[in-house]
Amino acid sequence: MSTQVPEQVEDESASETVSTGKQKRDAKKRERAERVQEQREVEAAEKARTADDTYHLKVFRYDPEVPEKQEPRFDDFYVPYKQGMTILDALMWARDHYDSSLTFRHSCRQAICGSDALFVNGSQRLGCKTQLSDLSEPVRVEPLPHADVVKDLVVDMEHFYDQMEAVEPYFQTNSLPDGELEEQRQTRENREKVKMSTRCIWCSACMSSCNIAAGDNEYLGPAAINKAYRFAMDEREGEDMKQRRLEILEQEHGVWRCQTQFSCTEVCPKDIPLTEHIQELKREAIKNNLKFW
Amino acid sequence: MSQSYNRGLIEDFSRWREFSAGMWAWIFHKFTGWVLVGYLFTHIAVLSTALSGATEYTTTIQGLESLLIVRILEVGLLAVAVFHILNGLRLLFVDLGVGLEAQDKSFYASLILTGVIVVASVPTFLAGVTI
Amino acid sequence: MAERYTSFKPGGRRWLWQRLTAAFLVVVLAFHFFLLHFLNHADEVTFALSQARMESLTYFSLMILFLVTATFHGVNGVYNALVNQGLSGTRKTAVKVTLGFASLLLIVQGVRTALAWAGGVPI
Amino acid sequence: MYEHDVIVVGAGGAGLRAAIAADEEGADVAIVSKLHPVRSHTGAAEGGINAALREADSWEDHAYDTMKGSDYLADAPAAETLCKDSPKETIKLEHWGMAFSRDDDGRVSQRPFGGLSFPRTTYAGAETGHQLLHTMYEQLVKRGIKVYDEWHVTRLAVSDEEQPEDRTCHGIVAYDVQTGQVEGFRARNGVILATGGLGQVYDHTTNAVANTGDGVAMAYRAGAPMEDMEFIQFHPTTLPSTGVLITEGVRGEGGILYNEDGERFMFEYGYANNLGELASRDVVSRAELTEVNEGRGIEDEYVHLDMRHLGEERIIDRLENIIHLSEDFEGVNPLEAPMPVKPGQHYAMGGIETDENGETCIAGLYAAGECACASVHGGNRLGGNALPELIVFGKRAGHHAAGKDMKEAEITTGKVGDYETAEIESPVELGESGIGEDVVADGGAAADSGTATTGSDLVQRAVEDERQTIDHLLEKDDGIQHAEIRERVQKSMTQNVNVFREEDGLKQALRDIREARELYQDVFVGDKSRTFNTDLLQTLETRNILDIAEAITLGALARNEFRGAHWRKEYQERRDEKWLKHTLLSWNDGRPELWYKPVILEGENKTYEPKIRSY
Ligand SMILES: Cc1cc2nc3c(=O)[nH]c(=O)nc-3n(C[C@H](O)[C@H](O)[C@H](O)COP(=O)(O)OP(=O)(O)OC[C@H]3O[C@@H](n4cnc5c(N)ncnc54)[C@H](O)[C@@H]3O)c2cc1C
Ligand code: HEM
Ligand code: SF4
Ligand code: F3S
Ligand code: FES
Repeated sequence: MSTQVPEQVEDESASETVSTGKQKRDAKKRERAERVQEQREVEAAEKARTADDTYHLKVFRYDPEVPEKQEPRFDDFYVPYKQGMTILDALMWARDHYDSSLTFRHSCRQAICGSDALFVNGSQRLGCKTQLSDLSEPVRVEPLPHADVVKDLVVDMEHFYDQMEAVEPYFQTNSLPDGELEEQRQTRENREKVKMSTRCIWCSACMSSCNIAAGDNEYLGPAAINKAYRFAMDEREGEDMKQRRLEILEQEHGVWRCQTQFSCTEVCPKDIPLTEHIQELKREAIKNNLKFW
Repeated sequence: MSQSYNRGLIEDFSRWREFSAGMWAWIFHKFTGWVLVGYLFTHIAVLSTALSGATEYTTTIQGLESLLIVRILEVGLLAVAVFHILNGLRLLFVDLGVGLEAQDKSFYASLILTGVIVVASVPTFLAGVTI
Repeated sequence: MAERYTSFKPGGRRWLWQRLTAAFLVVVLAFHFFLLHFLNHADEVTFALSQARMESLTYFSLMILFLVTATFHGVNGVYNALVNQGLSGTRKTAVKVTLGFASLLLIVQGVRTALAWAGGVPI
Repeated sequence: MYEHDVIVVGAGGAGLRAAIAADEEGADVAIVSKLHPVRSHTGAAEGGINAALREADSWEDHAYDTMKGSDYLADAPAAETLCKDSPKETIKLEHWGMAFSRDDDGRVSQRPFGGLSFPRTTYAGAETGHQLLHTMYEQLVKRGIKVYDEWHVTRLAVSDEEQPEDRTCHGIVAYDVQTGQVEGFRARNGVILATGGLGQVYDHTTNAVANTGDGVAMAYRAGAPMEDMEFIQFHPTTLPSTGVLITEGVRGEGGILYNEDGERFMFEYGYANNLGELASRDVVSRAELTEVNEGRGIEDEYVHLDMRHLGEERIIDRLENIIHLSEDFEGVNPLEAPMPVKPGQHYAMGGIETDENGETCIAGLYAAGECACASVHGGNRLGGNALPELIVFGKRAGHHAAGKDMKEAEITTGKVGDYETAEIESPVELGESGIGEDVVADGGAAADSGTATTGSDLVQRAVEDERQTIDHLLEKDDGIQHAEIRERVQKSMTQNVNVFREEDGLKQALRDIREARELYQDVFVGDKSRTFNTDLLQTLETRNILDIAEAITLGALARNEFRGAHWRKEYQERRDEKWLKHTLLSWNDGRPELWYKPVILEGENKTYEPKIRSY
């Protein structure tokens, strides 16, 4: 292979046998360097406040245990902007450089784990999927509305999970192929039909945006209904299963509660046409019942 | 759960600023619907003066109709009704799964159309009012 | 399936009726408005005119139907909105009863008025 | 204290499959995970699951590809188990309703993937991992398996016999993120670690923030060796600001890499005169970094991946997803401008040493998934071989832990049989810094289990130790913050133990790690709250990052050859006569101990003779 060897950026590590004495000296040197570094950071923060290429964030703070944070407040952070910076990047920067107690959920940084749905400048968005440059300043970051705040930007997700799990969110069929190496057949069209509904990442943005879900705690909510749609429309489950699924959806607090506000569809980071799915289920339910009249 | 901060009503009431088209449509539809039922009840109440006799009825109605304020309220009622009808149609289409992508546009269209119809009917509605 | 089986819960039925009545109301309400505000101007409304219209069976039954559908649609809409706000338990039952009673009252009063105009059921 | 038959730590693909398997065997099983299951990083996998499903294909071919891909550092019994079980397990996912992409005849689709002799990568769009994770979580809900989510596992409760091979794992200690309580979980039968990757050892990775290698580090400190840690896969096309993966498909479709001067460097500088951009992952990664190091990188950091010439239509048709990724995560519209890309850490081939039943050398302790090393991937993992690993070995570990009779493993664990010990040459002292000072030695055999007689006692002891550690961290008012320590290590690892490795750099990394360890003595947690204290959790994770970084670097420094993903400047060849062996690192009283065990190349029907790995 003709790969070229990279030029090492040389520093004091050139000599191999490092005496402990030298180590100590190095450590001292580094310590000094560190202090200088710290100094620089403070200055940088100061400069950041005044510079153009910083973003001004106003972040909701609350902690039931910390006296100063028991009464919720907004903290200001000035974060130096880098090309491609997202809300999540900015929050992480603020946490690592200004206040290590700034708390928010996050993991994948790529819009797939669904941890970081936040209320940013008045709408539900995924922190990691929202470019700072698309927002006007000051960027207001709050926890999801209509959910109990645990701390700072972290909300209690239990209710959302309960709703998700209330719709028998698992595949059920009575007719599996016999062979353990034989798959069930499914047409491309049918897969296409359920495709969007399978993309949900359980971020709860939709649920948080829905006024009905805010008012009626028992309402299944758009995400759970979508989850049920994913199975009800999957031809592999068969007709009698579909019947059963529709029965679940038809409860008083099922699909009928939806008032087609569309906000769920608008905020869904995975572009799932939630309202459309809910409406289709309402029609399916009606059709299904007309058969029995 | 118990220790978490409850944002309660403050949260709900300040959220309208962040509403999007579909949510406004919902609010307006709700509001207009309620006004309409309210009106339905008053309307029947007023009409039932007919039970006490023909003259009674005619004087009540004409008395009311001659008041500017009533006429203006009627224009308001018209606006409310027209919006409720138009948005109601929009909702019926949404229920049929038609035009979901244009839901925001159809809402704006309902608003504009309501405005136009109401403005156009003002002369008829205010005709013959004695000030 | 031997027995007549239906899983149709009131939620769904009410939802459907809300749509059906809405569709009906579009037509009748438009007609109503048009008739009473554009063809006959508001300030000209008199007992006699109403009486004249009511005496026709078609108009009379249309108006009764109008009343009933509008009442159902409106009251059911209100009830629905309250359920959407998370109304439940005894309060829900209380609201249901009150609304039901109010609608009944409204319809009875409306029908009585219509009868007064028509002077009995027009044949 | 909570008590279950089997405790699974982690709820990614491997953890979920293990729990379901244990449940199938009738065990009372619970999952303890620091993230809610659907948040696990398995969801990020895009490409697919390798499984020999078709008549024209066979598990033997798959095994051959895997062994070759591993550069002959995988153990044949493990690789063959993977390839034999994968079809059944993949179809099982289908039976559980997973939304695979479909062919016209309604069967699941398969596509070609790098290094495979048959298109056997079974996929669900470009979101296979997401579909797999959710399908499996659904099964968990169906079975009503208990999940303790947002419980951060901090240490294992293992008895403290002298030799790790004599020890037994009795349970775990976990920290409830919501309330700040430390609790013990006693496992009557066994503990299965499925904590996933360790990408956070590097500052640029496709891995999640939660992938801090906790399980590997915990097991290591409890005595289970780490195997082949130096083998880290780097992906050549990740977005610079976040590490988000841009699939190989872009180059597959004809995307071109340019340097700052607009040169098509793969050809112009002769990195790969035949295949150009389509050369294997390691070759392209090295080429990109060379460009940057020689001053031809853009902003001294990345190169450009351009696909504009493919035309909007074709891009939207086949690579639509990439437009969104690039816009959302880099703010660049790839239809209008080239995408910035650079190599990023992607996968750890090494991990906790296990056999093909997922068992470690400690009784009652299992591992599966990316945190384990059965050794299926050896020196280099083939794309599409990690997801089958989750379902195959997750299930086996689950069954075994639940007490199912299984075929005796062929792979040995721990220091038995044919192993050799080795000296470590390091410029600095290694391992734990300042034990015996006021920081309670973290992990390891229950620090002093002298009085503990039963399993529960042992777990209780471990809980108390952990409470002390955490109280200590929270009480300290002053010191250095974990973020700074973490950043130093990550930077140094990316600088020195990256795609390119040379002796000086590796030694520098060891020095940096040492320094970081010393700084860690002074670590303090700024946030004093017991509620959702991520500051504290990250401080605990940083400790794991330190141990793992050290292990990776040590293994790399010791391995004087170029094999698979491990490239050494001084040794440009694979040296089979000396290095057909696994690197193992054991934690011995706070110091790492290096040893080796031979690779098993004898399969069921044949022996895999090392050949030159060329494609
Ligand atoms: C971007 C990307 C694309 C990929 N594409 C493919 C592909 O196409 N094909 C393929 O085969 N492979 C692919 N891989 C590799 C594969 O996805 C991973 O190796 C695999 O998903 C790891 O699964 P896991 O179950 O071991 O771990 P994870 O899914 O990472 O799960 C780890 C679990 O452990 C828990 N955990 C961790 N630490 C603790 C702790 N201290 N206490 C409690 N719980 C803890 C976490 O909460 C999480 O639930 C890809 C990887 C990445 C990053
Ligand atoms: C003329 C045509 C009408 C149409 C097309 C129409 C349509 C609708 C529709 C579709 C809804 C259901 C909204 C939903 O559930 O999402 C609704 C609700 C409602 N309607 Fe009508 N309607 C009409 C007339 C009326 C009249 C005359 C009244 C008054 C009596 C009325 C009162 C209501 C009320 C109170 C609601 C409930 C609003 C809420 O959600 O709070 N509507 N209408
Ligand atoms: S439907 Fe969309 S918004 Fe709702 S939870 Fe799923 S991904 Fe999030
Ligand atoms: S926001 Fe709510 S009302 Fe229906 S369309 Fe969406 S669920
Ligand atoms: S961090 Fe995973 S969705 Fe944003």
